[in-house]
Amino acid sequence: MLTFTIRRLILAVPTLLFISLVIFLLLELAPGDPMAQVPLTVPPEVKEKMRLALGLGEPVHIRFWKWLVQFFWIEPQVLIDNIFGTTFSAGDLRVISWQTRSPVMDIVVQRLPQTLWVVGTAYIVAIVIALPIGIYSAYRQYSWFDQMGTFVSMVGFSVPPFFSGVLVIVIFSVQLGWFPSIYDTTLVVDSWDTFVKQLQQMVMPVMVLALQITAQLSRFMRASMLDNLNQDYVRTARAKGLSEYVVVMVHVLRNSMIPVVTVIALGIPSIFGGAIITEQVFKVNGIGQLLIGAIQANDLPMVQTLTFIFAVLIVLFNLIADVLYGILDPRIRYD
Amino acid sequence: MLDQPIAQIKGLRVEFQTKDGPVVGVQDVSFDVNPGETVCIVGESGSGKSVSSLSLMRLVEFGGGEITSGQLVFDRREGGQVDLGDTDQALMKQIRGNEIGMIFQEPMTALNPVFTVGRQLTEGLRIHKNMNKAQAEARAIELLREVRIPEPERRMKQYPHELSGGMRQRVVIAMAMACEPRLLIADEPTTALDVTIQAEILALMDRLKRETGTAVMFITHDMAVVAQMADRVVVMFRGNKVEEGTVHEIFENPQHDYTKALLAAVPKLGEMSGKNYPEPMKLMGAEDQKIEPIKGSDEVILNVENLVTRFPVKGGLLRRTVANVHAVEDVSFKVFKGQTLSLVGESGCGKSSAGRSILRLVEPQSGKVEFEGRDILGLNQNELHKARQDMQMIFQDPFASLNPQMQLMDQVAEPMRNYGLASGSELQDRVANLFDRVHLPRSFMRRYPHEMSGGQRQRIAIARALALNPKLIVADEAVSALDVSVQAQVLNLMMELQAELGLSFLFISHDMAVVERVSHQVGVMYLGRIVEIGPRARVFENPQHAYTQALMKAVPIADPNQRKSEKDLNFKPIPSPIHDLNYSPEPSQYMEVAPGHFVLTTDSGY
Amino acid sequence: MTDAAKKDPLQHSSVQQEAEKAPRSQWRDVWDQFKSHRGALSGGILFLIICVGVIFGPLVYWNDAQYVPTGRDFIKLRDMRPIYHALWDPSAKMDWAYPLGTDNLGRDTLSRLMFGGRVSLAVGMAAMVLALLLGSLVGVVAGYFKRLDGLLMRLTDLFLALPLLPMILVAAVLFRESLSKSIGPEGGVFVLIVCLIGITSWMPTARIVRGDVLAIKEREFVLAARSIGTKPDKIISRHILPNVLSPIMVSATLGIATAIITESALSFLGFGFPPDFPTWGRLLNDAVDRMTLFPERVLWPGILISLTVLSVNYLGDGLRDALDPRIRGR
Amino acid sequence: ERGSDGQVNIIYWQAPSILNPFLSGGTKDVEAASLVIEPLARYNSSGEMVPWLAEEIPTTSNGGVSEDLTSITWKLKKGIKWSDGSELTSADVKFTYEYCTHPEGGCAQVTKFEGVTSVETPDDYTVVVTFGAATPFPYGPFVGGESPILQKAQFEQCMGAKAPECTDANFGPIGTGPFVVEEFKPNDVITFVANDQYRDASKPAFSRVLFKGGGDATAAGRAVLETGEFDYAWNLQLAPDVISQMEAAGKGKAVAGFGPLVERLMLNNTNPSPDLGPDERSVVRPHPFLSDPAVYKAMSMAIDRELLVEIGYGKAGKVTCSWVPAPEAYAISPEGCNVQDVAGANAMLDEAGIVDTDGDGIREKDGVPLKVLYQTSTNAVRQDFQALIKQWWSEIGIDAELRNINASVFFGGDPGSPDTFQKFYADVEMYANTFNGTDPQSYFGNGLCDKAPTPASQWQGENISRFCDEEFDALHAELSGTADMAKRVEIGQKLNTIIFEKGGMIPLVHRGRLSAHANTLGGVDLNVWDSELWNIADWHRAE
Ligand SMILES: Nc1ncnc2c1ncn2[C@@H]1O[C@H](COP(=O)(O)OP(=O)(O)OP(=O)(O)O)[C@@H](O)[C@H]1O
Ligand SMILES: Nc1ncnc2c1ncn2[C@@H]1O[C@H](COP(=O)(O)OP(=O)(O)OP(=O)(O)O)[C@@H](O)[C@H]1O
Ligand SMILES: [Mg+2]
Ligand SMILES: [Mg+2]
Repeated sequence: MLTFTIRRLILAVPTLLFISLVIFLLLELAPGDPMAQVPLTVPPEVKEKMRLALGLGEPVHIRFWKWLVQFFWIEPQVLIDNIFGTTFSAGDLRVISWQTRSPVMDIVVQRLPQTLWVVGTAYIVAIVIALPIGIYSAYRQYSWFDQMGTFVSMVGFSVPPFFSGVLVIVIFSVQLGWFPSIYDTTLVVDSWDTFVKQLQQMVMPVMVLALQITAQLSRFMRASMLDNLNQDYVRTARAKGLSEYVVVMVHVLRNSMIPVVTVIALGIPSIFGGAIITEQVFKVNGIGQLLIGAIQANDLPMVQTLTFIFAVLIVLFNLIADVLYGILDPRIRYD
Repeated sequence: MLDQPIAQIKGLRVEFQTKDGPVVGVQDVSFDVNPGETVCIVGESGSGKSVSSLSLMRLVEFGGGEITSGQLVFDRREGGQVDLGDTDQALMKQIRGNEIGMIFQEPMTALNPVFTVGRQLTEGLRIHKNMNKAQAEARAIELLREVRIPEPERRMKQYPHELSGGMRQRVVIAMAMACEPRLLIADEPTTALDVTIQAEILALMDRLKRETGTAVMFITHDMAVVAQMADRVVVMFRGNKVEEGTVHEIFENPQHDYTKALLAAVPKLGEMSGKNYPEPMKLMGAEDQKIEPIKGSDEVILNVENLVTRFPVKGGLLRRTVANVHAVEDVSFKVFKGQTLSLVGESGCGKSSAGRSILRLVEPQSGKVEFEGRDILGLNQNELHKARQDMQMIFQDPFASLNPQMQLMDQVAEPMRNYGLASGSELQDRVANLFDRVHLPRSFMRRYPHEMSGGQRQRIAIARALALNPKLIVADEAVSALDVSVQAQVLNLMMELQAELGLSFLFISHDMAVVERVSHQVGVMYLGRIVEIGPRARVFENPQHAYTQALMKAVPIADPNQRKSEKDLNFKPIPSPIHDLNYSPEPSQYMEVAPGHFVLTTDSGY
Repeated sequence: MTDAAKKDPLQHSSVQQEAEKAPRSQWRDVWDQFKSHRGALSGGILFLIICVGVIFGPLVYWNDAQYVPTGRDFIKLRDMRPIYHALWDPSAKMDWAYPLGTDNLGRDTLSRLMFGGRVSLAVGMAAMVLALLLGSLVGVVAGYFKRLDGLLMRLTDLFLALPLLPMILVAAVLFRESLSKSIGPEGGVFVLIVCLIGITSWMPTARIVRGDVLAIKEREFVLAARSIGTKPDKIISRHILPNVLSPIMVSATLGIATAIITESALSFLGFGFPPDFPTWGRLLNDAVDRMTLFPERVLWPGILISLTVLSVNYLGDGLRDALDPRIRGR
Repeated sequence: ERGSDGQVNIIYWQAPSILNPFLSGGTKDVEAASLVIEPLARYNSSGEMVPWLAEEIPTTSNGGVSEDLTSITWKLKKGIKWSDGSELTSADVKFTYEYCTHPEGGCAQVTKFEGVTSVETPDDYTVVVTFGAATPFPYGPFVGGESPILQKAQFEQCMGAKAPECTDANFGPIGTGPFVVEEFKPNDVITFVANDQYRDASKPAFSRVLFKGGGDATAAGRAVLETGEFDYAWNLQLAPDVISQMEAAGKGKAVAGFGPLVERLMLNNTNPSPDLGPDERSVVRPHPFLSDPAVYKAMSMAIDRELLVEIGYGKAGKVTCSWVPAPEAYAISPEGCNVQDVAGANAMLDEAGIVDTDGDGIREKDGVPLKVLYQTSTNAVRQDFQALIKQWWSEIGIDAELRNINASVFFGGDPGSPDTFQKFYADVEMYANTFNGTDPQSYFGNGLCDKAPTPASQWQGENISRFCDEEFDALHAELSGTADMAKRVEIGQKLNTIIFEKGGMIPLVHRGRLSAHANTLGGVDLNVWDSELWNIADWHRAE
């Protein structure tokens, strides 16, 4: 298992380098201009100067190389400096965002908490809801509960968040006035009141996101449970005189969780990737909003860095999912 | 109290609700199980054996079945008799595992793969006997010892897949015995196991029964096992009980036609002694059967010399080969035209690998395979493609070896399509002829594999193998998965084809009785090597190698008078065939003890 | 027990009896099984209705989806409410000629829904088919040919990591002009969008198919096929693909939904069809701002998208069962 | 009293990414920064200049502007303190000039300093700006929200190429304004607290400002008008029915102000045919049919501008046919501008011999069918306009193919993209443009022949229509040399007329800026000539 992990990690390096190159070239090819949001009143010569000041005058390969150095060499130093108070990175140029002229990583670090809070909670909520639904639907296959579950999850799956998001805002903020329609990212949770406030502002985005994730996860859980409910060992467990609860919730569930856990693990990068539309609808201003904003403003270093971090997470969690599989299922041995 | 039966099944009827309306699983089945007695229930697949036993546990309900009438009276340890048919599930929970234990057919799947053996063993104990963890573990270890599992402490922490099939089945037995039930139901506990392991398990159950006085309800379709185990026998046929009697009555004086047919279909070890050539079995219901020995010829069709097949074991960061599985090690034999060479041996000894190596379905390491004078190992892909036309294979599992998504006609036609032998209506005709050949109605051509019984399926596999008019067929456990009656038909079919078409067979099996019936030559394999090879009569009547002798001893005989006891058995676990890269095995050397009868003189590992 | 069984107890007489029945045609079987699946049948019928509605609706319906009333008509005809609105608000502005009302520019909602459905369904199906083809291809090849496995799986990682929007921009730059020259502006955008959605959504299918292929490859019938001289391409097409159909079907049903929604998100961001070219996603999106005033404008496209997804899902369930001979036999 | 009214919440649906307007130039950034850093003089809501950090507005009459119009002398107010307690001096002003004109700095506001040859500081409170040539309007430097004064002490180390490295300074400039940055989360939210060094001891009334960014205009409007979570929402580009429905909730109201922003249809004066090579496409004049006055006039006549205003902008829009509709004096109102005349348009085309010869409902001119590609950026109102105009044009036999392009591509000047508005690979395109301040001279320059974007100029250039007219060029030259206000206005009107009559563009709507504030927010005075938040020091809670 260890060698498997190490081997895959080593393999990941060229993969990621290649991915970063592809992303870079893609962004390079994409039309758009960092000056797009500068008002039309600013004349083109000035824009051209501003472009040069951003380093756009240099050839492509040099910029790619610079980015590589900044991302893989300087940023880790900055990280070390921040943790240990050293000064390795002093004076080195970090990956700088074109929109804000500040280090990209700083903004990412600033954004991450919101995203993790909202998308992460949604993910957890979805898991907490989806698993029981999936389990029960499978256990009572074709019952009305199961049919309802199918129906609701399909609807949940097919309703785009720009609709469901606005819908809950209209209902809960505008009509009922229960929750704020705009997420306050400056809120510091340090007391019961602020905690309640935080909960209130998280309810709606979490609800919208969780609906979609629940829809998919519960389908998965159901299928996996169905696979296992008909296995011979379930009969063995019953023949031992175990209660239905233990049979289903211990024996069957433990086996059914194996594929589901890997699916969950595979979905984790998307937590960090944020939820572009939902974040936008609720003004959560997390990573997803950062990315879409950066794409719209053609802030290439930002887009490149964010997508690349995302790629790293995807590759990493692919690996984690495989390893988890090996851990959860004693039959699987990676040599 | 003593002569009162532990379980009485009266007029049991079980129905299953399916899409096409209710299906009757068993109808009006009645029999008793007395204390300390082993009742064997026999019958072909689908005859309702499992359904009866599951009803007794009230587990049919979880499979969609329903007990629509009848009583299942069970004599509880305390509290007298109850009708299990209408107890609630809460009470059933206390009875299951505690007063009735059950052993299931498939040791590979009957255990939960993700829990340790210890956990699964102690579960029942902790519920029914209110033991704490330590007590339960102590008892579990004791149980493992009772079922003769070596190193029980270590096994407790292992997962099922880390144990061999035999050990797993013992764990299942230990689990069923854990709470000392009054009734033990064993649903085909040995069907999936090797002869040697089967013999051990049967002996073990017999001993446990005698030691604890538990009543046993033993379900099987193997008459030899019945002869070995039963006190009383219940014969079932298509959901009904057709006959009941003591084991001697049944074997010596069967009343019902079905029972008679069943007994006729069982190949008995020793039946062929004195005959030099194999001949088809005499079956009930097939009147105009001609039983003639199949002689074959002396012409060598396949010559295998020093065949070595190894599978690499990869590891390390670079996934280099770190060791090899020595699946086939220096094996030589000859197959004669129109004759059958059988390879026998325990699971994992390399029989299949040898068979596949000959067709180059796995690539052998070295050696020589000469088929009709052509060196098979030297062919390139195109030539090999052509050569395979003359060599075909039939696989063990008739369920797995047919594509579930293809109509039978297409599956049989596929080889001819591949070689462009026929097309259009000619192809249709040839397929139809093949169906005739294997005695399947032509109307089956449009069916799918799942619509066929196992035997019929295996005939399709045979038809497919025959489609190219091969000269040699490698039959890898071609009948192992079949019911006795079906097995007999398939065996007869194979022999018929051999007689008519002059086919040669390389017959791979672990069933000594079957091998005795069909072979001209027999090779006994152990750990990748042939330890003994020679004409069938000699090898069976005069086994020379220690392993062959042990193997012969293990085979149960379908005769209640020839029971075996545990102490006759003497098997060592097979050593690992995995060796590291610089291991070089010594070449096999044989001694010719009689003309054509060779025995391995070098160390075989046994 | 029947007489036949008595005479020949070893024969499976039930099988024998069946054997006398006339051979059934395969498609007949599929249809029979499909019919017996209640959900599938209703899903299928619903889907058919939707398809017929969007394909033939505009041909027989009297209003034109792109027509904007002008002059004095404009004020009169805009913001018309659906006729059922009269049930609770008889004073609302409505007209039987516009059964579902009109939008803020006076375009007829029903005809826009029908017209938009054509586009959405076409995009959804085409993109789904493309994604399935790609996903199955990659999955099968990766699963079957061990040597390509690592490479293809890393490729999957790459595609998972690629951001959709820049890709769309790049594709638009590279291909839009030439495509719209050869197949017209709408056709060009259609091909572009379908390709993009397809290219960015095949990865989950590939992963699942690969896993199944890995398992099926080890089944004996594949070995058997090899021993009877079947070439690898035929092994894949005859033996492996039919057996991974069921996960592919599941991906397909989810794929349609994702494709329809992705298309709407693209229109939303300005990368989609020309603005006067309605699609369900765009209708939904355009109406969100006036959701409280004119709830019907969001509800109808929303309901239609959901219904399509739902019906396709049930349809897929039924088809999967019907195409699997094992289930069909039961 | 300072800080007595608690917190005010402002929402901008575009989030500020930096608080240094010299590095960004985006309106959102300029306006967010205007809470902190201030110019010497500002425009008030009626477009008049008011002294801000300066004592008074220098003019020729008070001697602040030299007679030859080549220098202007500003006197700073005394005793103005930076928020760190140090005093504002003329050195800071001079530094700001140096900062922005540094060749490697990429300053977005460098045009403000166009023509400036030097900035002198005779003493701590005097700044003399010298121009290379006579400058009739010398109020570019240090006037308005785009040209505020930076603190020398803070930005000294951030000149030129180092500018982006000073993240702390760019995110938290020290200023003289009513508020001080407390925390800046780029592209998300800014919190400000009242500046206790602010020159007016009773201001600002609010102690804190929460400045939230992101989302979309609908959500911003909803947050102010419907849920009341926010007090002020900027630039609500929403359809009027949506706005009025939101206002119906009674939590706040929308206010509009009019600058020179005009939504217009640009007519391509060159041939955009894809068959032409990359160096000729949208370069060679004339357009196959748009150059015919009958065609573009008919196109203009077929448009119902009043309806467009009603559909798209409501009270934030006015019918206009002027390129420069504000300041009002420059506006023209050609006859028939506010009425739709489809019949007239048809007659005009018929008369010009542009008729439908092949019976497909589309007219042909010299065999070329009048099919136009009509593009704009993605935006709900613009798409509605497209649909309406397409319909109207179809009634005069002109077929329009619509295309909408993502704004960041459309307005991004990427020479590699075929979809930018500068490339104009279409026959007609619609967008809005404006200019800063009140003097349109350089804006009128956007119609000069040599400002047309070409491959040679990397497709940069403001003459998007590729309009070219000798008379126009001559008049513009005359305008540059004229200081007399009445004369300037007269020339301006002529220029407006030429561009309309000769097919440079079809102005559609004079757009105002529509912002919304809560009923409880007092002191809002919507200003379109400067930062909307220009008078935030006067904002207060109203009952
Ligand atoms: N869950 C079920 N649903 C429908 N029919 C069933 C079910 N289980 C069993 N049956 C039917 O009941 C009959 C008896 O089956 P049973 O499993 O008892 O056979 P068996 O004698 O144990 O066969 P085998 O030797 O193959 O185990 C069969 O015809 C079978 O088709
Ligand atoms: N593809 C393979 N890769 C690695 N090892 C293999 C492979 N196939 C077989 N082996 C190993 O080779 C040995 C011989 O296997 P083989 O299948 O030939 O045994 P067998 O006698 O046919 O057993 P059975 O009766 O169970 O079929 C076993 O140890 C098995 O684990
Ligand atoms: Mg059974
Ligand atoms: Mg084998």
